Amino acid sequence: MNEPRQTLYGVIGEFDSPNALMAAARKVREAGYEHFDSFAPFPIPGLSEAMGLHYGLKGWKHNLVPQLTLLGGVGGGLTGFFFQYWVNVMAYPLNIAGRPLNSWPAFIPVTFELTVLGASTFAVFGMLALNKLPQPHCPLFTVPRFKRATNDGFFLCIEATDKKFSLSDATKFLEGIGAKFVTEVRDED
Amino acid sequence: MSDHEHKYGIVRSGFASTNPEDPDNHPPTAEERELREYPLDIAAANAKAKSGTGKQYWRSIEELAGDPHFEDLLHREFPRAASEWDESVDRRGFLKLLGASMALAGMAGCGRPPEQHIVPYVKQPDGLILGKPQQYATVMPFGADAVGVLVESHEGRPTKIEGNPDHPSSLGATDAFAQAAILDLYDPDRAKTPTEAGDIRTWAMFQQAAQDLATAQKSVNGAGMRILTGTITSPVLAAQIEYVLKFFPQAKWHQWEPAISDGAREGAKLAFGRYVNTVCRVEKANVILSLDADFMANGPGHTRYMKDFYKRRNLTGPNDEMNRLYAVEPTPSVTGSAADHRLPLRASEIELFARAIAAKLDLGGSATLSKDAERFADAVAKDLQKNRGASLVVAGEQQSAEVHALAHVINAALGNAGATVYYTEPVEANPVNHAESLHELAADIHKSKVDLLLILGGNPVYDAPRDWAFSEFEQKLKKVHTVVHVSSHYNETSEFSRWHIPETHFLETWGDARAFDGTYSVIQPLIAPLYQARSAFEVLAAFTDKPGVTSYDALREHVKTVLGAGDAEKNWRKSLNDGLVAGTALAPLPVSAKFSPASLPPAKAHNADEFEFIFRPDPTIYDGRFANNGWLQELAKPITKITWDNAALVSPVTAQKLGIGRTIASRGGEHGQVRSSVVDIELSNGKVSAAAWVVPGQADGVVVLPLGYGRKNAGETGTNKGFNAYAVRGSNALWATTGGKVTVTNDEYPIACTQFHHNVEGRKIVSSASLEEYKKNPNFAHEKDETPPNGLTLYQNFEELGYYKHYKWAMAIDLTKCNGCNACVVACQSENNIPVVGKDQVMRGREMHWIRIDRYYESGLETEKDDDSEIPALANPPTYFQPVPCQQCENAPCEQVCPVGATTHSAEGLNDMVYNRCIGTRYCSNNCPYKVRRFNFLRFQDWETPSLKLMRNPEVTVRSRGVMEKCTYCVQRINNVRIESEKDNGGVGREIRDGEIVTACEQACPSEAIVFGNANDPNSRVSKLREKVNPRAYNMLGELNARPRTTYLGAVRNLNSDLEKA
Amino acid sequence: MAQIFHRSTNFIARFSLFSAIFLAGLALTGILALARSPYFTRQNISREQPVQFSHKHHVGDDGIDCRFCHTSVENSATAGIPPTKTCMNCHSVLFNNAGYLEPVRESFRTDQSIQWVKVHRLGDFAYFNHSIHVSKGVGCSTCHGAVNQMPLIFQANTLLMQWCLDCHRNPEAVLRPLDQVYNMDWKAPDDQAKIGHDFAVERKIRSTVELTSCSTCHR
Amino acid sequence: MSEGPVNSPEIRRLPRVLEPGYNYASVTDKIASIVLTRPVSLGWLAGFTLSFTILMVLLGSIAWLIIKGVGIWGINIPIGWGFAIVNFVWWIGIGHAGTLISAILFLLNQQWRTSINRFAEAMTLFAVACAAVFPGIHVGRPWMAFYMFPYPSTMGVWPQFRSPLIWDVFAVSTYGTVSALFWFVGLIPDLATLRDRATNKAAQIIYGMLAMGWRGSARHWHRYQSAYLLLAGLATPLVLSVHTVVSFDFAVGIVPGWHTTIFPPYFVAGAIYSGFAMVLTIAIPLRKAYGLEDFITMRHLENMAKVMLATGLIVAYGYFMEFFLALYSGNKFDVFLVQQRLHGPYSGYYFALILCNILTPQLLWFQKVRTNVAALFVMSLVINLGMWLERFVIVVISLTRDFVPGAWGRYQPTFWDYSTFIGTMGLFVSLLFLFVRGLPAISIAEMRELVAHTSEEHE
Repeated sequence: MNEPRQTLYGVIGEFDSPNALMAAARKVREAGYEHFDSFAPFPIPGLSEAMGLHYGLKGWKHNLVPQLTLLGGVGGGLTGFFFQYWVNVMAYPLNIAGRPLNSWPAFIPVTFELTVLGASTFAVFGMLALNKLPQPHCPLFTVPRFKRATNDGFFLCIEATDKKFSLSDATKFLEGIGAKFVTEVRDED
Repeated sequence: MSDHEHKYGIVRSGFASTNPEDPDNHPPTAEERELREYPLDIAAANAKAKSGTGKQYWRSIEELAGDPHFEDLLHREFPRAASEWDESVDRRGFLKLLGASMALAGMAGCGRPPEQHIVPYVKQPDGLILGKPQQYATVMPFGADAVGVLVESHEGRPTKIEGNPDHPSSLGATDAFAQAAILDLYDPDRAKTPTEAGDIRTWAMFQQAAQDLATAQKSVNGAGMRILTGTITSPVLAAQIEYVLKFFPQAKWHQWEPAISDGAREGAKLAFGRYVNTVCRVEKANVILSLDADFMANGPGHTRYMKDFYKRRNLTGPNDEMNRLYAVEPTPSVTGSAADHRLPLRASEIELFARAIAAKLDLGGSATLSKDAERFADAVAKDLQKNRGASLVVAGEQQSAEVHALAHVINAALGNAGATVYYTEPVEANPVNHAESLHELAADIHKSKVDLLLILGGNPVYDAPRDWAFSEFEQKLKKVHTVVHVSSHYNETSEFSRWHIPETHFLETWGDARAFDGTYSVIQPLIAPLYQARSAFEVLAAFTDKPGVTSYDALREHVKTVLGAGDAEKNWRKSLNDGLVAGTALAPLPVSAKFSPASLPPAKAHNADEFEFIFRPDPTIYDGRFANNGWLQELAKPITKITWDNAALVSPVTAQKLGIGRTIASRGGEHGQVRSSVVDIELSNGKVSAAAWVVPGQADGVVVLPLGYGRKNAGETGTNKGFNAYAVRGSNALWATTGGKVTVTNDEYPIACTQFHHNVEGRKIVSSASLEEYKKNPNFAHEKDETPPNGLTLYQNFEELGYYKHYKWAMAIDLTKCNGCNACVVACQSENNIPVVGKDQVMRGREMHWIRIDRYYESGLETEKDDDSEIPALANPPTYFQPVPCQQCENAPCEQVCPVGATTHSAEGLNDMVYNRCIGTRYCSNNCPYKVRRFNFLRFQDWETPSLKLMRNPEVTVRSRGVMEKCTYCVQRINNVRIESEKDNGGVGREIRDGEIVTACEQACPSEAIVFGNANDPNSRVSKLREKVNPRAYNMLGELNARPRTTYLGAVRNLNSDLEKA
Repeated sequence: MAQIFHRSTNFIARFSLFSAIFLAGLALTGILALARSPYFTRQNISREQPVQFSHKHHVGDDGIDCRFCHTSVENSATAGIPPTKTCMNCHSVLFNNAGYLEPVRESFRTDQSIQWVKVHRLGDFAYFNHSIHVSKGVGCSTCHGAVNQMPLIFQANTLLMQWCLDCHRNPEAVLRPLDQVYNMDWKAPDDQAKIGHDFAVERKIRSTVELTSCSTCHR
Repeated sequence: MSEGPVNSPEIRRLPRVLEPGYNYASVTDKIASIVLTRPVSLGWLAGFTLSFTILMVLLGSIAWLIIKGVGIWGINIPIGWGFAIVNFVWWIGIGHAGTLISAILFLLNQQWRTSINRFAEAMTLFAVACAAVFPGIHVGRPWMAFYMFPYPSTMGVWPQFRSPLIWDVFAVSTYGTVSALFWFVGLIPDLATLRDRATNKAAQIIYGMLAMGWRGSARHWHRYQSAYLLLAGLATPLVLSVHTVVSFDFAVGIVPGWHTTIFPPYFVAGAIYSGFAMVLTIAIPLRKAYGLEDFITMRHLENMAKVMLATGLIVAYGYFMEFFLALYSGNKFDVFLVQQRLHGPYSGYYFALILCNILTPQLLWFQKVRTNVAALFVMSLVINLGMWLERFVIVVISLTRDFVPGAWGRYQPTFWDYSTFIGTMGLFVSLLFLFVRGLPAISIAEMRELVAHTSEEHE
C-alpha cells in the first residue's frame, strides 16, 4: 500500500505491564527524548514521575489545573459577594424587613456557591483545554492494536517532532527496551 | 358640601348628572332611540332564553335577541359611563395575558399586548373631572329605617358605599348590609326584563296589560284587587298606594315583613294605647338592659345606636368612666357578646325576667326566676334604680308585645322616657299588625275574593308562615287570576306570578324614605337602571290614570311639601347634597304608659326539659333578601364564624345531651371545614333537616333556627344553601315555640367555618380586664409584654436613611369597642376588589378577606379534643372579638423571605405588596405570624361577568391567579390624599391633616374601634392610642420583635361587683 | 484501519464547544435587548387613528395650550382625553365640512364615542398621576417629548420602570419653573443642577427613598 | 488497604471489595458488555415502559397545574407549603449520597467506593433533576419564576438575596452542575473504552464524540487526576452546603418547628442517611439483574449499612435535640409545638417517622442483618419512607399550628399532590433505566486500578 501524502507521527511500542511501561518511560527520558508519551487504560502511580512530569508549582508547565481552579474560585467568590452588595446597597436600596442594606451574613451562601461553581468549572474545562481535548481524531488511532490502550494495553510512543528523532533509531531503541509490536505511526487523511 | 371636601379630594357634588332621569340630559340618547325604533323580535328572544343558547347575562330583550346594533353598544359597556378610565377592562386584559398566554408561551415577554382603545365622552357631564371619583348622598331603605349613605362614583359607575356623616341613622358609619348593597346592584342574576308567564315582554306591553286589568277592576271598584308590600317608610310610595286605593275604593293594602315581629307595634299599643315609634338615645344611658334586643345589629337605627353606645366607652385613661350593658338573651348576639354581663335565658323566660325587674322596681306583678336569674335580676334592678333617668331598657325585635310593654313601663317608671328614650309618630307609612294583615289576605285568596294581586317586593311564597291558608301558598296564588310581582330577582314568588317586573335597585331610582327617627331622606340614583327595571312606584302608576308618571316627577312633587320656604330649587339641591331634609325628624310624642304589669295574666309555666325553638334573621343574609349576595354569604357570622350556611344552634350542654358530634375535617381543618351532625327538626308545621352547631353561651334547651337560607330560586349564589327555617315556621309560633322534636341522625354535614379554635392558648393575643382591674393596674395590657426595647438591635437604623421621617402610618384597634359586627370586613372587600371564593374554597381554608375578625372565648379549653370538661367553661363565656388586618410590621418576617422582593417596606412604614412582581412562593404567608396574607390559589377573580367589572374600584389592582395579597392600610387612599396635600399651596404642599386619610375599615366601623393616622404627629388620634401614651396599648405577639405598626388596646369590661363576687 | 473521525473534527469539536457557550450568551442578550426594543415598548411608533389628529398643527402651529383639551391634567391622575364636544367647539365652524373630520361629526351626531388607539400605556398595576407631576414642575415634554412636532402622536420614551426610576432617583434633573411646565420648547439651562435642586427644596420634593418606595406607584 | 494476616482464624476476614480471578480485560469485558453486547432484556423493557408511563403522569399533572393553578393541591392558608416542598427536600436529600460517596470516600481513599460511585453519582443527578422539578412548578405563577434569577430586568429590580429561596436557586443549580461535571469527568476514560470496543458505527461515533479523543495518554492522566482530586475537594464542602441551605428555608423562618439552629447538621445527616438508603435500594436489584455480585460485594452493602446506622443515630440525636431545645428554652410556641408532635392531630405521622428512622435502623447493629441482602433492601425502603415523613412533619405539621390560634388549620393532600409525587419517581426510574443501558454502571477504569492493586497484593 502506498500513501503519497502521509506524514510521520512517531514510533509506538507496546509493553505488557504497568511496571514495564514505567521502566521503559524512565529509560526513554534518560535517553534524552522529550517529545514522547505513554498510554495506559488507567492512571499508573509513579508513571508521571518516570516521565518527568511534576506536580505543584514546580510542575506548572505540565499541570496548570490547580492554579486555574484557584483563579476560578476566587473570581466566582468575589463576583458573588460584590454583585449582591451592589444590588442591595447601590443599585436599588430597599428596606427589607428592617434588615441592613448590606446584610453580609445573608450574602455568604450565594458567595460560597459561586466560589465552588467557578472553581470546579475552571478545573474541568481547564483540564480539557490543557489536554487539547476534544481531539476525536488522533494519528495513534490508526494503529490497530492501540485500541487496547483503553482496555489492557500499555503503549509508549516517541513522536517525530522530537529533535533527536529518527525513525530507525527510535524503532531500535524501543525494541531495545523490550517493546513489542513496534510500528511507525503515520497520519493518514 | 365643604365639610366633606376632605374625603381624599372627592368633591361631593349635589347631583348625579350622569343619570338619565336627570332633567339636564334627560332626552333619550341616540342609541336608546335607535333601540326603541328597532323592531323587536320577542319570539327570537324567548326562544333563545328558553333554549339557553342566548347570553348568560343580558340587559334587555334587544341584546338577547342578538340585535347587532345592541351588540356593539354592549361592547362599550354602558356608553354613557364608558371612558378611558374603566381600568377593569385593560387590567383584565393584562392579567389574561399574564395568566393565559404566558402560561402557554412558557415565558414572559413573548407576544406583546394587543392594542387598547380610549373611549372618551361625547359630551362630558358638568362638574365631572375624569379620573376623580365623586360622592353622592342617598339612602338605603331597610325595614322601618333608611340608612344614609355616600356613594362613590367613578365616571358614572357607583363603586363603594360609605356612611353619610350628616344622616342620623348613619353618622358616617354603616353596617355590613349597606356595605354589601353595591354588589346587589351589579348582581348578574338580577331579573333583566318584564316577563309574563315566563315569556319576555316589554315595559310598554306591561303598561298595556296593566291598563286592561285596571279597567276590569275599575268596574268592580277594585273589589278583587290587593296590594302586598313590606314595611314602607317612603311617603311618595305610600301616597301612590293611597292614590291607587282611592282609585279602586274596595282594593286593600296588606303588609308582611318576615323578620320583624309585631311585638314592638302591639307592645306600644299595650303600653300607650296606640302605635308609636320608639327612639333611643343610647349615648345618654349609663346602664342599659337589653331584653333579647340586638339593638346594635338589628332593627331601626342599629348603626346609630352602636355608635352612640360606644361613645360612652372611650377609655383615654384609667379615670374615664364607661356605661354598662346587661344582656338577657337566649342566644349570643352581637349586642349580647359585647355586654358587660350576659345572662342566657330561654326566649320565653325573657318576659318572666322583665316582669321580675318590674316587680323589683315596685311596678306590680311578680315572677319567679331561677337562682342565677334572680341574682342577676337583683343586681340589674339595683343598678337601674341607681341610674334613674340615665338608664335604658330595650326590648328585642323578636320579643312579644308584653315584653315591649314592660320595657316601656319600666323606662317610664325610671324616668327614662324623654331622657334616654322618646316616642314619635310611627315612621312606617301605615303601621299594621303584619301577621293579621297577611292572614286576612290569605283568607281572601282562600275565599277566591282576589283576582288581581300586586306584590311589591318581598317573597311571600318563600317566607310566609306555613300554616293557615299558607300551607300551600303556591296553590292559593294560583287561585288569583293575576299576580303581578315586582322584585329585583325572579324568585320563588315570581314563579307563581303571571307578571314579573324587575325592581330597580335603590342606586338606580329616585325615591324617598324616613329614617328611624323620621328624618325625611331622598333617594337619588347614581346610574341608569342596568336592566329593564322599574320602581314599585312606576308599576303602581301603570294601573292608574297617570301611567306615565315617573318616580322623579312624583318625588319633586312631594318634596315641595317637605321642603321649607325659600328657593325651592336651592333647597332641593341641598337636600340631594345632604341626602336628607334637615329638621324633618319626628317630634317626640307626649305619650304616657298606661299599663300595669300586674294586669298581665299569670305567666304560663314552661317545661324546662322541653326544647324551645326560636327563629332569628340570619346575621349576614337577614331574612333571605341578601341570599344572592356573595359578600354576605362568605362573610363569617359574627358569633359562629360559619359561612355559606345556616345551622341549628344549640348550647354545649344540649349538644351533649342530644349526642351531637362534630369532626374537624383534615382538609381545611379549624380554619375551614368542620363536619357536624345533621338533626331532624319536627315542629307542628313541618319537618326540616339541619346541620347542628354548638354555640357557647346559648341558653340550654334552646334551638335557634336562623331564617333566610334554603332558597329555591335566589340566583347562582344563593340557591340551595343551608336549610329553610321558614318551612317549619307557623303563624302560631312566629318567633318561638316548644313541643318540637329533635332527632340526631348519623349523617354529617360539612360546614365552612373560618375559625373553629376559640382559645388563645394563654398567648399574648387578646388582653382584657375589668374596669376596676384597669383602674388598679392601667398597664394590664402590656405589663407582661416581652417586646425587646427599641434600641436593642444590631440592625441598621433606617431613620438615618430617611425612612419613617415624614409620615409614619399606624393603626390602633380598640378591643373594648369591637363587637364583631363585620362592617369593616365587607367595607374592605368592597374597597379592595377582594374576590368571593365560594364554599368549597372556604372549606379548604382559602377565603380572601384582608381583615378578619377572630373570636375568642375566655377560659375555654381546647375545642378540638371532644372533652366534656370544657362544657361548664363554655356555658356563658366572656367573648372577645379581634379584628386582624396586616400588622405592617417594621421588621416584617414576610419581607425577608420573599425571593423576588415583591414585598418590601415603604419609606412611610407600609409593608408594600407588589402584585405584579409576586411569583407566588407563599413563603411570606408561611412566615407571617399573624397569617393575614391571602393567596389566589386559583383564578378567584371573575373576569367575564360584565356587570362585576363595572363594580371594581379602579384605584386598586385586580389580582391575578397565583399572586399573594393582603391589607395595605388602603394605600390607594393614602396616596390620593398625599398627592392632594402635596399639590396644595401652588405645589409647595402641606402636611396631611389627621383624619384626612380614612381607611375603608375605619370608615365603616360604627364604634370607631379602628383608628388610622400618622404616628409621627404627637397630636394625631392614633398617636394617643399607641404604646407609652395609652396604657392599654399592646402589640399582638410583641415578643417576636416584628414591631407591628398596628397596636391593640386591651378590652375592658365594666363589671358589676355584685355579680362578680360568689 | 480507518479513523472514526476525520482530522477536521478536531477543529469542529473545539469550535462548537466555544460557539455553544457564545451563542447561549448571545441569545440571552438578544432577549434582554428585545424587551427594551420599540417592538415591546412601542417607543417612537405612531399609530393609525380614527382621525389623524395632528398635535403639530394644534400645538405647534395654532399654539393651543395642552390644558385646553387635556383639562384634568392639573387636578386628576389622568390628563383626560377631550370629549367630542371639545373638538366640535371649534370644528363646528372651522373645516366644518372637511372630509377627514367626518368621524368627529358623526360621533357628535350619533352620540357614539370616537375610539382612539391608546398610545401611552402603563401596566395597570402602575398608578401614574399627572397632576402631582405637573404641579411639582415636571414638564409635559419631559415624558411626552416634543409633542408640538408630532404630526401623529407617538410615545417618545420607553415608559419602562427603569426609566421612571431614573427620574424618581434624580428629579432635580428635570424640574422646571412652574410657568414653563406646558412649554414644549423648554430646554434645561446650563445651571439646571442648581436650579433643579432649589426647586426640589422649595417644592418639598420627596426624598429618593420615598419616591422609590414600591407603593409610590404600585397599589 | 490494611488487612489482618491471611487465613488468621481469630480475625474475621472482611469480604473483598472485588472477588479474585479478574484481570484488566475481563473487568472491561464484563462491564462494557452490559452496555454494548447484551441484548435488551424483557425485564428492562417492561420496567422502562412502566416507569415511562408514570413519567407521563407527571407531565399530565404539571400541565393541569399550569392550567388551573396551585389550588389543585391541598395547600391553603396557613399551610402554604405542602407536598411540593416535602418532595423537593426529600429528593435533594437523596441526591447527596452520590457525590458524597464519590468525593468524600475518594478523599478518604476508601477503595470500596470504586464499584458503586458511578451509579451513585448518576442517581444523584437524577434525584436532583426530580427535585429541580418542584421549585419551578410550586410557585403560583410558574411562567414568572425567572424573576428568581439575577438578570438585568427592565424594571431595574433584582432578586432578594436575603431569601433562603434564592440561596436554594444558587445551591441547587451549582450542585447540579458540579455533580454533572464530576460524573462526566469520571466517565471520559470509560467512554473511550466503549468507543474502542463498539462494533457498530453509530455507537463508535456517539461514544467517540463523548470521549473527546481520550486515549489514556500519561500526560492527560497527569492533569486529569489533579482535576478529579480538586473536584472531589470542592464537592465535599458543596454537598454539605446544599442541604444546609435547604435547611435554611426553614431555619430562617420564624415558624415554631422551623426556627431552630439544629437544622443544618441534622438535615445533612438526614440527607446522607436517605441517600445511602436509596443507593442500596438501587444497588441490590442492579447487582442481581446484571450479575455484578463480584463487583458490588457484601463488603459494599455492609459498609453502606454501617454509614446508615451512623447517620441514622445523628438524625435521632437531631430529633432529641428538637425536644430538648424547645423544653430547655421554654419558648411557649416551641414547647406547644413539640407537644403537638406527640398528641396533636398529626401525632400518627410522628410516631411512624420515629419507627422508620430511629427504631428500625437499630437492627443494623447486628452483623446478621447487615449481611442479609433482603433485610437491607426492605430496610432501605423503610428508611426512604421515614425520611419522607420527616420532611412532611417538619414542613406541613409545623405550619398547621403556629402563633395565632384563630388562624390554625390543617392539611390534606389531593389527588394531584400524589400524582405529582409519584410522577417524579417515574422520571427518576426512567432515567436510571436509560443509564444502565447506555453507560457503564461501574467505572471500568477504576476497576482496572483495583485489579492492579489487588493483583499486587496477591503477587
